[in-house]
Amino acid sequence: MASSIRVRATSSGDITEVQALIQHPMDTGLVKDSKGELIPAHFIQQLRFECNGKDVFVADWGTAVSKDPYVKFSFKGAKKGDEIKISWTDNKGGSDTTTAKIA
Amino acid sequence: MKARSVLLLGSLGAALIAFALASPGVIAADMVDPVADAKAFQNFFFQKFPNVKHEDFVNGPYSMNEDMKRQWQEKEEFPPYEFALEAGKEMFSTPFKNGKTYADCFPNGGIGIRQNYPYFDTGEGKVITLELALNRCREANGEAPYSYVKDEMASLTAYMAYTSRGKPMEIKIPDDPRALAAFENGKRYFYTRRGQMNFSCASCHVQSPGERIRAETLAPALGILNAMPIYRSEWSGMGTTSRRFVTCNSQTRAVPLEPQSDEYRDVEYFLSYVANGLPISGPGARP
Amino acid sequence: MTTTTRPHPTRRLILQGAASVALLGLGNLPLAPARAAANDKYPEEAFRQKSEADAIKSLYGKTAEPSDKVKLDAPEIAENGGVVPISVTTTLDKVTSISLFVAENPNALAASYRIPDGTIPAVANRLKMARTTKLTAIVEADGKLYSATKEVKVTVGGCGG
Amino acid sequence: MKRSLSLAMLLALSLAPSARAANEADYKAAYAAAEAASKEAAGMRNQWTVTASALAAAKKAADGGDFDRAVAAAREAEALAKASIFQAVSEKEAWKAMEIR
Repeated sequence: MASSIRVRATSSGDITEVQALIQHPMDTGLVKDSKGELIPAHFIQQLRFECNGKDVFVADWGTAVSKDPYVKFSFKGAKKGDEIKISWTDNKGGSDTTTAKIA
Repeated sequence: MKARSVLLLGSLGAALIAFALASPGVIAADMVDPVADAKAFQNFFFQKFPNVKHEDFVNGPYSMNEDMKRQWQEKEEFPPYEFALEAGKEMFSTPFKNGKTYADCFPNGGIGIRQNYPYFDTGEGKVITLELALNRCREANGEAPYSYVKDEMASLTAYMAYTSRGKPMEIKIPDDPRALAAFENGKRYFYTRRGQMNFSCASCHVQSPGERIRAETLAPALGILNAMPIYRSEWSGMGTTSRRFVTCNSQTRAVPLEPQSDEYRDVEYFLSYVANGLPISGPGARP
Repeated sequence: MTTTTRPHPTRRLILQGAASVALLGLGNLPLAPARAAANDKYPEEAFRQKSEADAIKSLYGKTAEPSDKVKLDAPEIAENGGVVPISVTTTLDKVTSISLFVAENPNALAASYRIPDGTIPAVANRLKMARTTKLTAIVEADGKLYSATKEVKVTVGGCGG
Repeated sequence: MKRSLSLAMLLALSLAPSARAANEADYKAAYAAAEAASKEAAGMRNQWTVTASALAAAKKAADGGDFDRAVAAAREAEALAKASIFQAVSEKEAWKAMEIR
């Protein structure tokens, strides 16, 4: 089953650039659906990137992050072929994780 | 004389706004000449926006506004239609119950052919769009057709458009009076005013591209379908050409026609033909 | 994997919803008590604050001073309030955290990123904005807070009727 | 070629409502006329969304027994339908003036 996380990790020299796009509704809890009822809040709260056994980036997100959220960052100390583990948890206890090789 | 302020006023619901639009045109000759029409159509936009590169017109509102173009390019690094594209690729290769796949229905296995759609089927004597061909392929293989305005159709056309990215639009009009009639019917639909707002497609996309109608920057009509299907932030989802036509109609308070009805297929034929030579840029992301 | 389609809230409803609603209905609250300073715990308390000042105090417990070493890149006019591309970079060193605050949103704190050492102090993301607003980026470097601010105009997309 | 589209609609919309309170018979007549015009507009594939909503409002008001409002809404629906017919007829030729040549 395709994971909800799409990752692109490319390294040039010592710097690895990581881009992630995650399929998630990121509902704010302030929106009414077509029948007029409030759609309950459902958003990713924490997104964690680990590489070579240590956190390289941790995101704490609120309801203001866009639907299908995107994030880009870079870090040092990894090389081509290393693996990055990405995992997220949302306010309903949902979660997903995936790994990606640095190209 | 551009009726810019009237356009901005345009949505108070009263049909009492009369436009006196002087328009560049003489009374149409009765002979249909698509080649001349396409030339005139392209020149109109090339002269109206001399500093827009010709192939940039396919980027819709982003060819008209630098700040928006920068936001769009940033999003294109990891575009929101990524999921639809991958879903489309997967669906395209998943065999039907009878073992066949979409590749068996299309020339070249369906890869890199989007720029030739819509085409005029001389056998049937009508315009066949990519969306119609996809549903026909499904029905021919015992599968239920998809809705023309929902995600599945958008994912399929997104993948097929992606395989044609960069290829120039290449629409042919066979020497068949019915094809010329379809082209003319599409042109008529494009310029006809409808809905209580009394707008035609041209009112927005020919008279005032680059300007805003309320909050949206209007795309130029030239190459407006080259990026289809599009992920629209406003819909927070994918939109096929059919969905765009239907929503445009209701925004002018005209009751939309059935998706893939004659007028819609013909206007897609007209708009694609006059954009011949401009690159396919689908799937696209739009505000 | 076909995408499931559920009743589609139009984006305009989101903007109107965000703008007009007073009562805030945040999701269920995890039980763990939220501690003030930014640490590995999800700063629940900070995300619940309405105003920017309260959110900053709850997240960092101190105030920030503007600095030109924090570069905040955001559009002048957002193409769509639901998807606004924003990026922050800084030349400061020993950066431990970068956070973004959207003043006019129901909750000011939008996102907060923890930057372990070895990670470049920069981030790009896409945020939602309810209406034209002040956007503030705060960088925590060597225990002190530095900020940059920009105004982003947001129009309600879509043509009525 | 200047069209007096708006003028025709202006006149059509300002029909004077009848003096005494409307009753069901008035409503039925007004609704029938509106529905006929609306069907004609649909037949020309140029129906307006507001015509349909005015017709629905008329029916709703009539169901609620408020025939004054029902007749007014039916008349408005008829006027809108007629305006959309006028638009379709005039546009048969008018579109050529906007064509890029």
